[in-house]
Amino acid sequence: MYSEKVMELFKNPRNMGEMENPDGVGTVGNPICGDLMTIYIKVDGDRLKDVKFKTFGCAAAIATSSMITELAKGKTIADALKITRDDVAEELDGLPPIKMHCSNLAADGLHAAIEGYKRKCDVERASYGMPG
Amino acid sequence: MYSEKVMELFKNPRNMGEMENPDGVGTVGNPICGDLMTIYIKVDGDRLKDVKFKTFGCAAAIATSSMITELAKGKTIADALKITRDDVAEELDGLPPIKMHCSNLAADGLHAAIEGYKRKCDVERASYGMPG
Amino acid sequence: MNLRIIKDEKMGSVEEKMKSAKKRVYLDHAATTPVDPAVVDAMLPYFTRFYGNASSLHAYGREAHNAMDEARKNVAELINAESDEIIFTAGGTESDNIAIKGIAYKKKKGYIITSSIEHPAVLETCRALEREGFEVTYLPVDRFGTVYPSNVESAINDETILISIMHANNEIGTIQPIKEIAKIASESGIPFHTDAVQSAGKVPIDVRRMNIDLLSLSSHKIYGPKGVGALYIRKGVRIEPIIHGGGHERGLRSSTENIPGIVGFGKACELAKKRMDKDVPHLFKLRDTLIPNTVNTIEESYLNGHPKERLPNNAHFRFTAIEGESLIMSLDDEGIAASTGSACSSKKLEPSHVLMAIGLNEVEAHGSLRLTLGRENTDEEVEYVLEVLPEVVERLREISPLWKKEFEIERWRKEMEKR
Amino acid sequence: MNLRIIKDEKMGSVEEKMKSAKKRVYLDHAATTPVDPAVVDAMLPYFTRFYGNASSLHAYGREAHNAMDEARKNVAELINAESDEIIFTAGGTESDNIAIKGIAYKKKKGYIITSSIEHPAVLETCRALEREGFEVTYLPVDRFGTVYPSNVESAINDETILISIMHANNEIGTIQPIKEIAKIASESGIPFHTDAVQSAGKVPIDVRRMNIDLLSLSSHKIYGPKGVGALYIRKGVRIEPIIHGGGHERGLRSSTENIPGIVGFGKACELAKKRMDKDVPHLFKLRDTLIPNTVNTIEESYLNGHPKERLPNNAHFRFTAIEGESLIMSLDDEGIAASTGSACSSKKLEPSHVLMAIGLNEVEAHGSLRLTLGRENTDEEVEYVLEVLPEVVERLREISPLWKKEFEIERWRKEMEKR
Ligand SMILES: Cc1ncc(COP(=O)(O)O)c(C=O)c1O
Ligand SMILES: Cc1ncc(COP(=O)(O)O)c(C=O)c1O
Repeated sequence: MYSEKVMELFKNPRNMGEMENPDGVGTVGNPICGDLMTIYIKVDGDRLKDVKFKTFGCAAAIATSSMITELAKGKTIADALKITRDDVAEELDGLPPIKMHCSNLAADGLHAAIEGYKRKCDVERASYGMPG
Repeated sequence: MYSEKVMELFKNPRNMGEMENPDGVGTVGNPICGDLMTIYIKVDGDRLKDVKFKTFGCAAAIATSSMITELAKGKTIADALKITRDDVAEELDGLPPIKMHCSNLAADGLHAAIEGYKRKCDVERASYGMPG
Repeated sequence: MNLRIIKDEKMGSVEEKMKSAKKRVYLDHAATTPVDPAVVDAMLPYFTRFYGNASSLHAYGREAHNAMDEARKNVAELINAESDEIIFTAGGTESDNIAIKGIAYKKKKGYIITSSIEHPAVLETCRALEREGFEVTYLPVDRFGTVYPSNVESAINDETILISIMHANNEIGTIQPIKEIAKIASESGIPFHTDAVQSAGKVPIDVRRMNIDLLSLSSHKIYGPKGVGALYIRKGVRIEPIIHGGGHERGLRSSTENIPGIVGFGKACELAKKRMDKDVPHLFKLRDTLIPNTVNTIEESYLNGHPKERLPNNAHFRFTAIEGESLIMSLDDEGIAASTGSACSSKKLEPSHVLMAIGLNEVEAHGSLRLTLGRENTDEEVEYVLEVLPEVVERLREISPLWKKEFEIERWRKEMEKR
Repeated sequence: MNLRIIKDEKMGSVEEKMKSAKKRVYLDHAATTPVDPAVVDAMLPYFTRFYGNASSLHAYGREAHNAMDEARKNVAELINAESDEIIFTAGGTESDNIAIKGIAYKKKKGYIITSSIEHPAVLETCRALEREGFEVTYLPVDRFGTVYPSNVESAINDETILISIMHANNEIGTIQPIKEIAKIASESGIPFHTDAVQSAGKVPIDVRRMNIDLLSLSSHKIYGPKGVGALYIRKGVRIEPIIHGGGHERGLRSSTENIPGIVGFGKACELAKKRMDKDVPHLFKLRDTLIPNTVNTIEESYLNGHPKERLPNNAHFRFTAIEGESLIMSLDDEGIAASTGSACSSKKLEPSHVLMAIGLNEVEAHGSLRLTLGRENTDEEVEYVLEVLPEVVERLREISPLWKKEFEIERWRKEMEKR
């Protein structure tokens, strides 16, 4: 079902944990649907110096979270904003079709964190059914 | 499906064949339904001196034909008329339910032959759908 | 003679044991086939080792799921379909039911065209739909059992929702011109279903080239296990399920997947495809020894079905003045397993609807014998049958009050015509 | 430790091979069971030796038919029915469909009473019937998953044609008071169907004493092969078939009979009955080690389902702040095969309808784990699970943004209540 990369990151997620004094925090997903993701960023100039996550959800949700932190870390904010859900799925050697929609939220989470950084507030976006 | 007795009489039917100058002949059944039976009798006084048969039909039809000839041979006409379909089936250690109705005609055939003897003519009785 | 001797330690009575120690020649492959040993080998690990439920997330589940994917590919390849156009079912009957009711229930009403010689899985399904308000035409066939494409064409009307014509008949073996029929269906925009249960593995099938929308297969007719089948559903064709539940097989056939059965069926399809070049000529050779030698040796014996457009393994005879069941039982006593027609109707008393449809009368229909060959039959076995069959026919004719009684037979024929 | 080590030469990738060389503990017996080796042995001769079609007249056919009769007797005996009250099907789903649609189509219209926690094979069938114009009431359950007989009684009206309540739930294992419910049905002259797929072989069933009219069984839940099931139909209860064809199984389920499967199922029933005295206490012992040790060891872990009226092999937990699938995948990585609930729904994204029906909210429902034991599980395996499970839960909670975030959880709870 899952690619080896997904399983590897699920078992050994990188950059996992809460961040102390983050510059931006984005929370996306909805635990009612089984996935909730928080992405923390630390910004240095126009670059993401650090990216961390915490995730409630399936193996795919955890792996995509881990992947986004790796993809984003060190990138400029402009470049980080260019990372799409598809990029994440691709980097993971694909996700099962059923997981593409609900569990592949990490790019959204990153974008939300960056928005939070810009607006100087936490941003929370529930994906479906819930007010933002 | 069939008892050993049915199979034995089917394979080695007794009293099989046409009879020369019979005293009575009865034909029952209907080849359209898959069974046609002719019973021949030779009468001596009030006794059935000889009984023979010819049958087109399934193994059960052949076995019941053979059985009726054995049951009837040597009996008085009055006793022979008492032989029922059930007697034949019982002597054969039973017949499959589906065969009880259509293939167990031998008693009817014997009765028809006796009627023929009494009326001095061949008697033919088609069991279903056909005029007598 | 290299006849297979089967010694039987498992069966019940002494009589059975004696019987099974005799020569046994199986000539009823249209009823069912032995499972190929390679198929059993493929299945075995899935009973006790890789026994997971294919829907489960864990390793056991994934093993099962992978095995099913592989099998689906093998089934698809036998008929040149895509894997995702195949759903697994519990057999040919269910495949036919899902295809026909599936289209009917989707369309809710309309008119179905089929033939008068379909297998009961199609015929009885159509009759059930008639009771529910659908209309059905059962097309006639000629004396060889062929459906004319022109008849299909003229039967089509605006309400036609489905055309279902079998690929090859299970009793008399006649192969239908389904490519022509499918072309007509496709040009009219009507889904075309074919029951290929008997033809698969014996006649090449290419659902693309042949324009087929729905096609039924059954595993146990091609040396796979019983209780498994498949339905090919061309991409884009929409049907309603008839079994509801957990949503397996894209919601079209719910129930925990029968992995060992599916694996076996997949293997059987793989073998069928691989062996076709070898098996089919073998069957032709045996059949073309059996047919002429029977009709030339036995007085008043005739071949039923098409002389050329017939399954390579089918020989279907008719013998004047004897009845089929007693013939089967006599052959059985000599160790030869044969049939009067379809297995499911041979215990019934009515004459075969197929034989009536090709124009035989009831008495003729009752005097029929179907011998269907398989890949494991040998020249010697056919020789043995050719030795036994004339004796058996002769013996039964001696018992019969109709043999050489032209007058009697003629009388009954007239009775039948009156009806 | 005496853990079963499975070495795998057949599977694909190196990764798979490595994995399968590890400890594997199968705790998903509610999804499916391994086939008992004695069952495989019983089946084997019917693939390659006694391969006849049970409808055939010849010796091969009679062998098959006799084997089927024997199996039917074994199935009947497991539930104290008569042989001729059993029809064979392709599995539990088909049995449920035949029972429910069979009654509905016979009656043509009317009102059906079932529960909100039935298996999809019952629920989706009822929903399909609703689309066809039948009316259905889905009775609620209490927080342990119990259907109240008094609720059944008050739901009955003059149009009620069927009451269908499962014997034991496949997710949380709660056993229903079906004897009381059946009594109510019987007193009202309404046919009572029960899905006993999960309970058979684990809880005694006596269709006579329990007043059951229709009962569904599935072979692969009791160490028999997949793709076989049975429906018990009490004498005198009339149903319509949903699969039409050659008229097999008294016209109620046409298709060439799956003899090896049926033989295997028969053997599985025989074993189930024979072993019940041994198996059930074994399951109780393992389960009653597993449940208290889990809920006592792991913080914020809870048992779902009934504390007493539950299947001997079912342990169903809920862990705050973690999601079921990731739990399954983590356990799988440690060689433990588990499930979030029913196999068929674990790939779906909606929370289990059963857990919602017992009053959990969506987040709680997502955090569930079903461990279902089997006769071959050992004390050591349970010990191993008790070792691994707390570590896995802890790891996932570390990753979770909800763990120890009462405030967060509370917020979501409120959101859910608003809906
Ligand atoms: C032409 C045809 N269709 C359908 C079937 C039914 O297949 P199954 O017995 O697998 O249900 C058969 C054989 O029985 C058949 O010969
Ligand atoms: C309670 C219940 N009913 C019905 C079924 C369906 O049985 P099958 O998978 O044999 O179709 C299952 C299992 O899947 C079940 O647990």
